[in-house]
Amino acid sequence: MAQPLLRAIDVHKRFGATEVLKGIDLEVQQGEVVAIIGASGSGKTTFLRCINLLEEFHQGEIQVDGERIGYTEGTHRRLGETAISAQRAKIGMVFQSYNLFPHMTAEQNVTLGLIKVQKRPKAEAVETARRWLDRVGLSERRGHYPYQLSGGQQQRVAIARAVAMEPKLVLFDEVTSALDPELVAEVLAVMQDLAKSGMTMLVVSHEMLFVREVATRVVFMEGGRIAEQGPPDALLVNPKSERLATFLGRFHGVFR
Amino acid sequence: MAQPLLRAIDVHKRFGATEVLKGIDLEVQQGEVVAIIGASGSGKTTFLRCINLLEEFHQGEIQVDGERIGYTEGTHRRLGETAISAQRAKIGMVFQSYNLFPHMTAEQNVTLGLIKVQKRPKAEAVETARRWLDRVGLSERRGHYPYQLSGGQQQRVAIARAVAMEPKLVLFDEVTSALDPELVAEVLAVMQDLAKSGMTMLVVSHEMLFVREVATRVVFMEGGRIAEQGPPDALLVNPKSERLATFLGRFHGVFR
Amino acid sequence: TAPRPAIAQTIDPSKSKLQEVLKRGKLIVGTGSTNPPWHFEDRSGKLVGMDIDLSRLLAKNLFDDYEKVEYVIQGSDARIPSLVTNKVDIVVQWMTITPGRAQQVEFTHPYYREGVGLMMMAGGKYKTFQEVKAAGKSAKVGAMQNVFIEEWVHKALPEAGVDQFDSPDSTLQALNARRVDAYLADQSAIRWLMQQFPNRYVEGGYGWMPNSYASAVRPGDPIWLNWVNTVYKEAMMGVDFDYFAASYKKWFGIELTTPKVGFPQEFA
Amino acid sequence: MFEPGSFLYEAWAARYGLLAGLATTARLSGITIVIGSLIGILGGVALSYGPWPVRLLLRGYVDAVRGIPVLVLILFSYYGLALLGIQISPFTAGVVALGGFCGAHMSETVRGAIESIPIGQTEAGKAIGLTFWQRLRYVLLPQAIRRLLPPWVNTAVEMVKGTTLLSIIGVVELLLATQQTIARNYLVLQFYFAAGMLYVLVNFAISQLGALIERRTAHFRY
Amino acid sequence: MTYQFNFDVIFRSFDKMLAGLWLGLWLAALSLAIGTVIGLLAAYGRQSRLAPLRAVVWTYVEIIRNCPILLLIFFVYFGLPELGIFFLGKIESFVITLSIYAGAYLCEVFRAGLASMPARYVEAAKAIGLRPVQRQVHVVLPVMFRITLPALSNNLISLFKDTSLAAAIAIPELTFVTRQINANTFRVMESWLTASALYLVTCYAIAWLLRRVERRYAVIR
Ligand SMILES: Nc1ncnc2c1ncn2[C@@H]1O[C@H](COP(=O)(O)OP(=O)(O)OP(=O)(O)O)[C@@H](O)[C@H]1O
Ligand SMILES: Nc1ncnc2c1ncn2[C@@H]1O[C@H](COP(=O)(O)OP(=O)(O)OP(=O)(O)O)[C@@H](O)[C@H]1O
Ligand SMILES: [Mg+2]
Ligand SMILES: [Mg+2]
Repeated sequence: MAQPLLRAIDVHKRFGATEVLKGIDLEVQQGEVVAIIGASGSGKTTFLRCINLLEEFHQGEIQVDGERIGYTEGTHRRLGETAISAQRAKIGMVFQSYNLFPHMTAEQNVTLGLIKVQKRPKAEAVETARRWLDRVGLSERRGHYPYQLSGGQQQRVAIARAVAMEPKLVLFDEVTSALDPELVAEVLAVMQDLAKSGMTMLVVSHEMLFVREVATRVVFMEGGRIAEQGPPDALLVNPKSERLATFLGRFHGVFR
Repeated sequence: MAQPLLRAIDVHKRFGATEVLKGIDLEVQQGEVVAIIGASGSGKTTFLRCINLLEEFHQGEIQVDGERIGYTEGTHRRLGETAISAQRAKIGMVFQSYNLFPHMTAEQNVTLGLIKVQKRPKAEAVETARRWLDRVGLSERRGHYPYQLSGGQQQRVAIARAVAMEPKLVLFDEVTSALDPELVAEVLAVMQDLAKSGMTMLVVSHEMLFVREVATRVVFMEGGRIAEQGPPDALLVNPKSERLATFLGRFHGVFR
Repeated sequence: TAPRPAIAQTIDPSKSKLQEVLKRGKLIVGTGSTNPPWHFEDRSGKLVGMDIDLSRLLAKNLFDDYEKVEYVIQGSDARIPSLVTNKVDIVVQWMTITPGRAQQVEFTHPYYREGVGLMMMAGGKYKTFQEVKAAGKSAKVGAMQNVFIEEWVHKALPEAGVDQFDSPDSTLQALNARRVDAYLADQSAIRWLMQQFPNRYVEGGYGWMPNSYASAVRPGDPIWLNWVNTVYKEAMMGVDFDYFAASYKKWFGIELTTPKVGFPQEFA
Repeated sequence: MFEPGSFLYEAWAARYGLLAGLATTARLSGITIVIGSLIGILGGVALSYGPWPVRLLLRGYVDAVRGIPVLVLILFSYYGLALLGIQISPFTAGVVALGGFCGAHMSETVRGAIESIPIGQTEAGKAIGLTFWQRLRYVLLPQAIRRLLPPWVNTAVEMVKGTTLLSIIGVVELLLATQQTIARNYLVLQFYFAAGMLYVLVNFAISQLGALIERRTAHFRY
Repeated sequence: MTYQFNFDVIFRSFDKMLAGLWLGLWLAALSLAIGTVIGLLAAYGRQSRLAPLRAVVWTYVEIIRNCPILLLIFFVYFGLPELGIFFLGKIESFVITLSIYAGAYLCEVFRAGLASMPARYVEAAKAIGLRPVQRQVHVVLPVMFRITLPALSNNLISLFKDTSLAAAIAIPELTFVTRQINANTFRVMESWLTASALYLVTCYAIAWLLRRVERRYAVIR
């Protein structure tokens, strides 16, 4: 097996006295789409944020594409701001609340990172941004400001902003839960398209239907640990553990 | 058939030049739970707001319990604010964003209308409020302020506030969409309980699973009109129109 | 501690303010700009008044040029701090001599003896000092702020009410607005106002509470103080008498009598 | 109507003095506002992101300066500094006092504006790999400007009004120039009224300018 | 440093300074109370459907906010009587001036508060059948007051600092007393140091107290 694109080794994270991640081990191969499910508070968001260095963790190690993230050794020596920014640039992240920059048009949202972080010439950045906005079906909206776009459109811009930088790995945190079913469908289509093109993705979601459609592997988190994982059809339809069966309770009749 | 509790006759509503409701006809009998589904922008919220006179409409008529709402005749002579307030008191409304009064405790939120609108003595109002907070499972939280309550608890207080006034009809507008799945379950339980006790409800929701569990009839809105209606099992499982089938697309495999 | 020799500080003349000023080539004077007839701006925007004339006289005696003065305009509050912090060489700003103040600055010879009096609206309730006094408690007197002011008023008008203001024009405005019945002020200022507005006001016809106006310098510099005193004395009694008398006439309307020759009057 | 002693005659006679006073007021306010804004931007950023000793120091400065009447600050910068051997002109002392005062208020304003921007904006900036200064420059400050403008305009107006207090240390700004005129002709009400209207005019112009910039930057919403 | 500090003369008059401070606090509190009423009426006036009323309120707010308060104090105290309009004692006229001044500022505060009042609270109030006046009394005003509390406390503090200007018309508050001590002793440094310490401590105390009130009545929106 090739070197995994993401490797998390025994990651621990505390907020004050409460330990939220209690040792996460996970390997994700190039091209996989891994969905993380679990009850509220089980640590899904926190794990994604650790990968992208939005949170510091206290023990363990995370490697992306073979490179250790955030620290020079152990979890004692944190890297400098500049080095961390450079590492973040290799990982895309899409947030539940989109977090588009409200003072920039869709296109400017996408080009900002290309120009300022990747130092690409303006013309090329605009070209790239247009290509991606095209791909998420927003070529006509590129001059619009976020407030002029619907939720689904905003979320698609956010995806374009993340993937235009051609990150090795894209993290999605409940990207559909602020959306209505039709907007969910829009975003889902874009993500399936990305998945087909071989992009490596880590997706946190509460929407089991969505998870089943998009993921190649499902990881169930429980109390800061990974409790169970496997292909979606196996895991969602025949949960092994009691806890997962309860968790899926409402959907149980659904997945037959 | 008895006189319908709610009767909407050819209701039209414009915002500026765009017509949002293009003639809604709907009758709801005492004790029915009618769910309204439809794409975003199809006019569901606007329709509910017209019933509760939060919006003025431009043509047609709405009757609640046989009484014409909002206007003395046609849509020319709008009633005075006091008369309108009295009519609103007969209709409960629960909002997506709860809209609890932030400067009042749960109990005060519920008693306000009982005391100021229904002019009940304070002691009796408190008594009633406690009974309802009890019924939605919040007897221990009645002294808490909204910011001290979780989303699901806030929404349950909002329901108690609406139903404590014993309205003829309660309107629910996407009352679960700001909640996570576990909180949805809390609110759902309360609503099913209310439905069983014979309360007449009009429920707008995007959650098809929820709709199927709670509604006695489903109404599908499309472009400001009612496109299709029927019992949930029939409508959701075997949609007649193409449009509804597309709308339900994602759930199609689910409801078998 | 060891007993100190009687004359501990032998005075070094080269460290005196006098030398400093001469070397600088101009005199720096602290004064105000809003109190006629002492220091104010005329229509052309030039500072004029009794205090200004004295400053010019000092400059003339230093540099043989009346114009070599730089005025630092300051409020009444600032008179002592600007000396203490060495911002000015001398303050010439209608300063009343009090022993308390003399603990912090050194006063020159006085150049004017002031008293206070009352001024009233020509068509007002009271027209003379006696009427105000007779009115007792019901009369209200306005005055420039000063910690002794109530005491001063009550010396002559034991029952009158007192309102204090922080500038002469506020006080005058209080009289104009009939917020007060009488304006208590320096007699020099009253004379000036009566002259400016011949029919508007009446004077009370009684003055009291004498106090002396002088300039002040930073303490501990006898050479400088002595020099300024020499100029002032010779203005009042000697070579510069004509200049001084002309100023008195101009600002106070007072004709000074020429000092007698013979035995120096000041020691008589 | 135009004889000596009438308001119009006296106002015309005093025009140079009054205009010079107005010019001094304008110059003082201008310099003060510029200095205050610079202090404010640096101070606000440092208050939000600086290491704790810097934050503590700044907090002390901001709170102390905001709790003392401006008049007292002015006396300190003119006489207090002189006691420490620093001799500055009244004008400079005024700039120091008002600039320091303005800076304290602006720092607080800038901090508030920066902190009112949702944390998600910072995180989104981080997520695409922007460095701290890039986030500040391209994400936070452009959004903060909008929230900054109204309080900024308020402070600017306060500064213009605050210059009146410099009359006490002899800066001949508009109020002192007016008082000098009054000392000559005793037209108290008329000249105070005229001066008041001049202040209102200047400040109204500032507010309108602020409103204009606000509209210009209102091309986005949340 | 050549200056010899001497605080004795100041402390001899310390009781007078404290009395001045207390008076200033009262003036500020009273003006805030009256100013709040003016500000509220003005804020509703600016939302009125009557264009002339809106214009009048707008003019009031713009003129008062843009004029140095010292000049306003002079107008009310000296000007109005000369024009034969009004006759009041100095304390009354100062309180009126400061209230009018505060009213203009508070009008803007309340207007912003009303504008940032989420419409959903009003809708919820409508939905339970409250009448227009009841909606204002039981929902809009209480919530608006809580939203604007920080701005109100800032205003109280600056009003308190503005009472120092009452010295101009001979009201014996702290600044006036300090100037009196100056005029007597010429201990300018000492007296202003003492006065500013008193101002600073008082402002801190007010701020601390009001923050507690804010926390007590905080509305998490
Ligand atoms: N900044 C923080 N300070 C303290 N505790 C926190 C913080 N952020 C998260 N937590 C706690 O960490 C735990 C895990 O939170 P996390 O957001 O990762 O859960 P999640 O699985 O994403 O839940 P959800 O499905 O609700 O988004 C929760 O108990 C949460 O309360
Ligand atoms: N105040 C308003 N001014 C102008 N247009 C409005 C206003 N409120 C709603 N609309 C428009 O009316 C249409 C119907 O809106 P409505 O909120 O009723 O839809 P909905 O079916 O509830 O949608 P959703 O599922 O997104 O809540 C939409 O196109 C919307 O943009
Ligand atoms: Mg989460
Ligand atoms: Mg809706």
